[in-house]
Amino acid sequence: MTTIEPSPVVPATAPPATGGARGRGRGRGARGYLRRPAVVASLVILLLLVLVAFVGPALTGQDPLNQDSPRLLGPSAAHWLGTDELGRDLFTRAAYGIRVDLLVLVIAVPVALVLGSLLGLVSASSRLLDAPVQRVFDVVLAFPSLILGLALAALLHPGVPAVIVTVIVVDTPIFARVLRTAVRAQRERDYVLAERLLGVGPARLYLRHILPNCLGVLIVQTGLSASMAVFLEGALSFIGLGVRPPQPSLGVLLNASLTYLQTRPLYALGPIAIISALVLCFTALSDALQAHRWGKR
Amino acid sequence: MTTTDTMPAGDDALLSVRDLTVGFGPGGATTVVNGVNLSIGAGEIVGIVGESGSGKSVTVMAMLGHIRAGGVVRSGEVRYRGRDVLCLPPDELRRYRRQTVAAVLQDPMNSLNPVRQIGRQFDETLALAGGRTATQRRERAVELLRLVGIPDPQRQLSAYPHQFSGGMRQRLLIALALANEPEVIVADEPTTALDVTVQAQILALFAELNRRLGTAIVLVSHNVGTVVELCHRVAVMYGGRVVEELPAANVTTGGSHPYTRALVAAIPGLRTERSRLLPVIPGYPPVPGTLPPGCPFTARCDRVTPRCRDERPPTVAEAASLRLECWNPVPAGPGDAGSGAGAGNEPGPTGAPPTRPPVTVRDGAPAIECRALVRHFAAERLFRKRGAGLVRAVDGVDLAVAPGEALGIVGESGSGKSTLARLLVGADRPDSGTVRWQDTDPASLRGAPARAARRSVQMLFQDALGSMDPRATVGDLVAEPMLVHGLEPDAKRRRAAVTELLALVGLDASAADRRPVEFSGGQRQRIAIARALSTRPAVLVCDEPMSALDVSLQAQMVNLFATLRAELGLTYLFISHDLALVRYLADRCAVMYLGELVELGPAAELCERPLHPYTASLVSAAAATDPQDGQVRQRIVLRGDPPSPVAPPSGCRFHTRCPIGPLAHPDRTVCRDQAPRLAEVAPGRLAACHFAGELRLDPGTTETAAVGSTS
Amino acid sequence: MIRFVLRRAATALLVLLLSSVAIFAFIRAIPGDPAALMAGPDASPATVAAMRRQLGLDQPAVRQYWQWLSGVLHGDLGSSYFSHAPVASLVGRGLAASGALALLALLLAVLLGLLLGVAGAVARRGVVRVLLSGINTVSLAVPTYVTGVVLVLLFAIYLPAFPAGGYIPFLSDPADSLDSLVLPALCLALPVSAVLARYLKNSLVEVLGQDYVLAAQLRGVGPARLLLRGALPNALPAAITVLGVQAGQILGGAIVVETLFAWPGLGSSLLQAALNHDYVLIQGLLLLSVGAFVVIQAICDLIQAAVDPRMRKGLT
Amino acid sequence: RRPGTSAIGGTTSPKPGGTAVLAQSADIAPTSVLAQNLPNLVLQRLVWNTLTEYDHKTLTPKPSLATDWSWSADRRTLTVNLRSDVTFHSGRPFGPKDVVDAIERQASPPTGLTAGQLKAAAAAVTGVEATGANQVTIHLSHPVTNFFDLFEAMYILDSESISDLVAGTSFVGTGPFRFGSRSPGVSLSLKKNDKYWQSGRPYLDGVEIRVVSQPDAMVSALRSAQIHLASNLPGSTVETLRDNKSLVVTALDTQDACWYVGCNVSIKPLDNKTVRQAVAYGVDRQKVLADALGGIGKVTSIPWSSTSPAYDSAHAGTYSFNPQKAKSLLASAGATGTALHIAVNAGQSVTRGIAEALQYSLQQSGFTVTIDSLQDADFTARLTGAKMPGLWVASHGFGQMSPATLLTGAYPFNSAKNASNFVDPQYATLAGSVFEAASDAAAKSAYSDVTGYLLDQQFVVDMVSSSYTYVTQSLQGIGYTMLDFLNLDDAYVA
Ligand SMILES: Nc1ncnc2c1ncn2[C@@H]1O[C@H](COP(=O)(O)OP(=O)(O)OP(=O)(O)O)[C@@H](O)[C@H]1O
Ligand SMILES: Nc1ncnc2c1ncn2[C@@H]1O[C@H](COP(=O)(O)OP(=O)(O)OP(=O)(O)O)[C@@H](O)[C@H]1O
Ligand SMILES: [Mg+2]
Ligand SMILES: [Mg+2]
Repeated sequence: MTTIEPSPVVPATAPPATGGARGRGRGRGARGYLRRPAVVASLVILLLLVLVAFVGPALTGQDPLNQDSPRLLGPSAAHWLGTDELGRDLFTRAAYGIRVDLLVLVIAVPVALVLGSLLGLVSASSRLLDAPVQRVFDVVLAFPSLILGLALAALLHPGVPAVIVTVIVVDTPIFARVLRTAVRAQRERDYVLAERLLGVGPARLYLRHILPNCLGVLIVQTGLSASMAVFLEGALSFIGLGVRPPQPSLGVLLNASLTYLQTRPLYALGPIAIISALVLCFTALSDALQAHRWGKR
Repeated sequence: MTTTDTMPAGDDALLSVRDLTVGFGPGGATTVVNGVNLSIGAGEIVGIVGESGSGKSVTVMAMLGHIRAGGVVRSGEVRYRGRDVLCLPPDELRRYRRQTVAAVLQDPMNSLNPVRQIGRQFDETLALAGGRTATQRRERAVELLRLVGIPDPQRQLSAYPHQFSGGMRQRLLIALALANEPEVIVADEPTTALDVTVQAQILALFAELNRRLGTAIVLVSHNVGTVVELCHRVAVMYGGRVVEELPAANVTTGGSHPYTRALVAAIPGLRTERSRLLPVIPGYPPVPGTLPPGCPFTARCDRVTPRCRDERPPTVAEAASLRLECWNPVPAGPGDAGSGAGAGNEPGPTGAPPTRPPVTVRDGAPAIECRALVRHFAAERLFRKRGAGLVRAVDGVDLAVAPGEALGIVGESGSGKSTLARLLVGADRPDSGTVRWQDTDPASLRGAPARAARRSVQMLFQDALGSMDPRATVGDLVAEPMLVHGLEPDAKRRRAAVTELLALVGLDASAADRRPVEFSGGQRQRIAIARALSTRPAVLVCDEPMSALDVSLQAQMVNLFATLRAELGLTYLFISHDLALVRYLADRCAVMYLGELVELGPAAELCERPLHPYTASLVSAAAATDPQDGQVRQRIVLRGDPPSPVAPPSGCRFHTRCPIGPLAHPDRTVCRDQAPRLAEVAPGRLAACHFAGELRLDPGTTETAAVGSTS
Repeated sequence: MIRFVLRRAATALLVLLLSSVAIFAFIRAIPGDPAALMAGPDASPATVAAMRRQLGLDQPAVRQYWQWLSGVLHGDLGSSYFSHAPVASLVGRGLAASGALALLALLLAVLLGLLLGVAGAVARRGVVRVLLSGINTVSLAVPTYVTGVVLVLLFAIYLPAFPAGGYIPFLSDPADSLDSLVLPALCLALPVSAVLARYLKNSLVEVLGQDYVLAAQLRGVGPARLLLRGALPNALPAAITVLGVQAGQILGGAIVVETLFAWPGLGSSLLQAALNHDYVLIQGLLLLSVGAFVVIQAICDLIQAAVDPRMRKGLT
Repeated sequence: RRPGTSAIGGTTSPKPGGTAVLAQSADIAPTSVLAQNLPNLVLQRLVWNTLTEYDHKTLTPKPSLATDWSWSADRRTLTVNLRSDVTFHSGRPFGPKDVVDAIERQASPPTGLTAGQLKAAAAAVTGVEATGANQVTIHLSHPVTNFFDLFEAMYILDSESISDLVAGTSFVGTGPFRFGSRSPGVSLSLKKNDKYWQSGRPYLDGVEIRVVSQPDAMVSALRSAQIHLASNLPGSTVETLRDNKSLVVTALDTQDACWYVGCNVSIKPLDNKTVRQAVAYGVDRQKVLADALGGIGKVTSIPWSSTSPAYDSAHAGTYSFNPQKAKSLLASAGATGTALHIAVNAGQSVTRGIAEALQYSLQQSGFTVTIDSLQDADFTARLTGAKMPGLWVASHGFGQMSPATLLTGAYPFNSAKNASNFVDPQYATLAGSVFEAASDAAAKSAYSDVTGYLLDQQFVVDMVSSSYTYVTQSLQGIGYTMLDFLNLDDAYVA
């Protein structure tokens, strides 16, 4: 065997990047992502909310359970958002409420994401397991989330853990299903065939190649799940089975405020603004991540 | 030598690009088109050639009033009837596009809406022009499909894009562009995925349109031969500039710019010396945005003068060319092919390209073989299954490739080449018949043994980019097969092996950290090869690996294939519609028609003396566009509609178009009644024809060729 | 197609059977006693025990399940503990009310979702983008139970254009019936449309970057047609999957909405039945919900196959 | 003003015709028509009648289906004369047999119907007989102080259609409205009884009872004039409606809803009387009244409301919020910092507010309190099964009438078996003497004794004697009985 000289093909010292139909966005990687204005704004708002949640109570010096103030006060220097129907400081309660909802988000959504992704992959990759898994999901998805929550709250006792479990149970099949659809679309692409022809086994193919290419839908769904988690927490509180009273949560505050929507509309504004800000941040972050991956503005 | 005006075609031009400068990136800082001037007169056919990335597509897109997202027109204009197309308000721009220009985009695989039936897409386009009833539009659509040679047009109108082969999709796009009989057709690589006969047909179609309706055509192509045959005028682009513009007839006889010469030299012809490597232009096209102040070709030119580096050459008119930008043009003179550019990368002492390393075909069990292979596609319909709509993509193919051999497969678009390739590598399952790799039946294996067996048979896809995980780095892509097959379990050694493989295909080690999108088409194809090689395969099945590459890249790739074969003892199965390429690369060549093999024999002989009339028509078409072939040859253009693969003709499937069959000789009913078997006609040469070898292609005896053909 | 329907029907039956076991076990695992509830807070334990006997709750669970199942197989879904009405008639009535609500809500959600999604994908102006994402966020963020109350305040009390609640069967008075549908349907549709819009926008943005869209554009196809006929069908499959998944959530949201609007649909019945531990009724309602969901999934798959020919492979 | 009912409104002159739309949060429960049960408060007096109805101020029975009655000297025989002009909706004339059947049903309910709270009084009846065309004679085994409470609660059902009643498909009575149609879980519509025995009544052509489970929805419907009457809205909601000019808020003067904290004495340390007294001092009754009940009602320490013969304002003020006292009591019982669970019914938004107020005040009083939200079915099952996790919040009725009714019929106070697992022979004796007191004087002293005993034991810690509410929009002339059943005999839509 003769060693060929590399000369006939001229090694590329600086191969030019040609034909990049997909322009690359601003900087790649985490840095570039973090520099996007939407991301910066969202992170600032989130940081503010976290600050409110953890530093706010210290600033007001109020106890979220203290009922000694007059009830249903309007905003004032002492009570920045006023007081509730039992005379508790609404700002402090909102701060603690953010903690609860963040806790639910931070635990439930990632767990559902991972669990759902695994099941979605299993379902998309295994012809044998696909139908059973999907039919089980049909059953779970067909259960209205509120009824699931109600049952789980009764089984596990109402409180944050039950809310978290409910969010996980409700979200997992959704993640699994959107991922499955995305995976099936990816599977039709040539590179999957190419990998398979190279002898890449299914585990590696799905985890290392297909999954990363399906992140888009997972990102979108994560944003949506975050908002759904907040909704579910509130809806369970709505039927009295959310977090354990007198613990505040955003849903609890919102529910309580509904009675006073006409007489004291400001009561409801606080929690609505906070929930909207939370949801906005999560959707904006996921939008930006999506755009970043595609190298768009 | 006289300095010419920047507007050579004067003001009678129908459409003219003036001083166009387009940049990409932030603020359009990266210049990709750098002061291009080009004009198209009414009824004129203008060709644009040049290497990949030279700005051809951007220029022609601008003619349509479109700049891809991220692009900025920094200066210049595109004039049509006194107005700047780039500044038209949206509704006028739309009217311009509906009535005046039509485009054939470069990427045929993705230019048709995948979820809409072809008929609807035609209907939509036809409706834009107005003036036709629905039935008339349908009739026109059928007519258009027939015009571009899509078999069974009535049925195909209700098919979806994914049910067409690559070449068919390209023809659909052409048909769409013709639909409303525009004044100008802008065709960006319209024939890359087409086999020579269909390509000839399309070119004839363009020519006829031009003759009959006076349609002006802008033809962008890598394929210098095609351009020369069709066009009146050719612009050669390099580094975002038109470096030379010359009458088409002068291109093959040798332009004045060294680049033009080098481009022509790199094309393999039917007479190219098989014992030598192809001449290539050394180096790479310049990276946009880093253009040198002087002539962009300086770095790769062998006629460099000191001025070249620092001063942009002026635009002048020369004897042979209409416009030229060169300080040191090649003196006019007939095609001394090797003299322009580097005449091959590493000029040997004689000035000729290095010799091609020798190879040996080994004895033993065939490396890959198939028996009576059949693959039929059912039309997927939601509610009803109309008729027995089975597309007989591969219909009983027997083939055996010896270890170390290179077998080329050519054939008409849609004849089942890709399907056959997919079946051979196990990407698809046959409906019947067997595939064997080195005496094992891959279909009988499951799980890990199957994956291990896969290692020995690898495939190169036509679309190299599509075959690579867009998110993986090149290093990962190349290393992965070694990892999964346990060939190189140690990470460090694997990395070293990756570097080695990249070097083998001529890529720098730094390429490992980048993603496939960041490379040019040719480089991507090399990455794909490196990846395929990393499994240490015995067989490489290549499905049109070159069709998307420009000539100089193609020459580099061809050389690479040739060298690798000698070096690694690879067995090749090489699918292409470029007969010259197959002749150069392959030992034997198989010809497919409508799912069947019609001829099989040593490549060179097959091109010299085809036995099957279909092969003969292929060869004649290839010869006609062979820029290095000085003679003007008769071309056999096949008559009649291509038959539908759903209901292939009885007897010999070629008889409906055969120049020596019942069409020409009504007494030859045997062709209609009896299917010829693929039989040995001469030693080592098989053909499936009742009258094998009758049609001759000698330059002198054009009489026979004229049967059923036009020039 | 027919084979697809048959196969889906067979699996649906299996799913229904399995889910009936799951539902039965699940519901009974929730602590609480319908007999106690029926007997009232002042009832003596003896009264409660008598009630249990009367409802058959003293029987072993397996036996209860079997009795219920054999009833179901004979077309008898049993009777509600509380109202004594046959579950079938309750379900039928709920279905009529919920069906009307869900249909209109779905329609609104699809329309709004399409509108917002498409607008979001093509909007260039910063103001429009901010506005659209604002609408989207608020629809997503503000829970239905708040939207409902706010909508009622705005459109039933301050600006009395629609009734604040209550159900009027379509046949009894079509105009009033539609009037009464508007607010609850809108309330139900908003979050669904927001989800839909997000998915749609995402896939549309991707599709709009494809060559075939460019090709059509270069042929002079107008923007509306380009978007609706060219790009939208390609973006739909992802949105349809989501819509299918959301179908279950529509029912979940319907619980809140129906409760808020005193809408006698399946959702409010389900909640009441669940809170009352009206086992037989819940079983019937949940079974229906699972059945409906399975059918919706099948329809989604069919629509997807109809829209995208490449999805047809698995169907036949 | 008609006897036996308390009428409200009526500033304009009555106008016949129209249909009144009434809303309540849960569907009517036909199976519990023998009892006083929340979902039937609106329904029962519209379809059926009782023999007598109490005057709200004096608690003297007034004639209804009975015209007059007389006791024997030993108060063990009661002779009742009935109206002769009454027919059921079915057309069948009302007679003594119907009274006989009604009393028997109260004593032993037929299958499908649950027993009423006055079962004990009915059980004391040894015989009932028709002693004339329009007369019944009732024999008792012993004097029964609350016998007219039985009459107040005992609606005269049509014996022939009991099965329809149980199935909820048709209701037949003698009342002002006839059964029209019913959509279970949704609504019930009633039509005017043209042959009602009170001439010229009712004014209304019909009544529709709708189920609107959400208080906010009820308020919206009320404000947009879709309904005329909302029953039993939570106090905090009612509070926000006070300023609304078009709405009339009626808090029933019967004060039939007494909110209490129950103690499961089988759970340590609630077995200790001192700890329970600490709870009694540890609850902030004023706060519960003002913050959770919208100020409707009166704080109290005893189960009796002010109309009850047993009411005594000194007793009522026994316990007031006193964290110091509670702490010292706890310390003396060695139970400082005791962790307690307090169960609430998640289905009632009011109880949640009460529980949160209680939790805070009890924490201040040295307890550690966790709130357990239980679903309705679970809560009720634990209540009747006496399986509460410690404390619980609920309300009881029957404080407004004869104390015997409460002691024998209201489950929290039942001396034989109650939700608190509180069993004491002394209590049984005291309750017995209230029930069977033969004279008013004897009764009076028995009331005082039992009140003292209850105040000492505190297995039920009473907090607020509150009222149900009716909020009306352009519905005039509504009335209600002493047991809160809605009376629309004189009502009309203005
Ligand atoms: N959207 C884009 N963003 C950034 N750069 C681009 C974009 N489109 C084209 N380019 C760059 O512009 C240059 C010219 O591209 P163009 O597509 O015109 O080349 P071409 O001559 O048509 O090449 P080929 O033969 O490969 O089609 C290339 O270097 C390419 O990388
Ligand atoms: N998935 C499919 N469904 C239906 N028909 C198909 C499918 N794939 C290929 N075909 C049909 O099979 C025939 C052969 O296709 P194939 O792609 O093998 O052609 P080819 O020889 O590679 O053509 P080209 O040179 O144009 O790429 C064509 O008629 C094509 O329409
Ligand atoms: Mg191009
Ligand atoms: Mg092909």
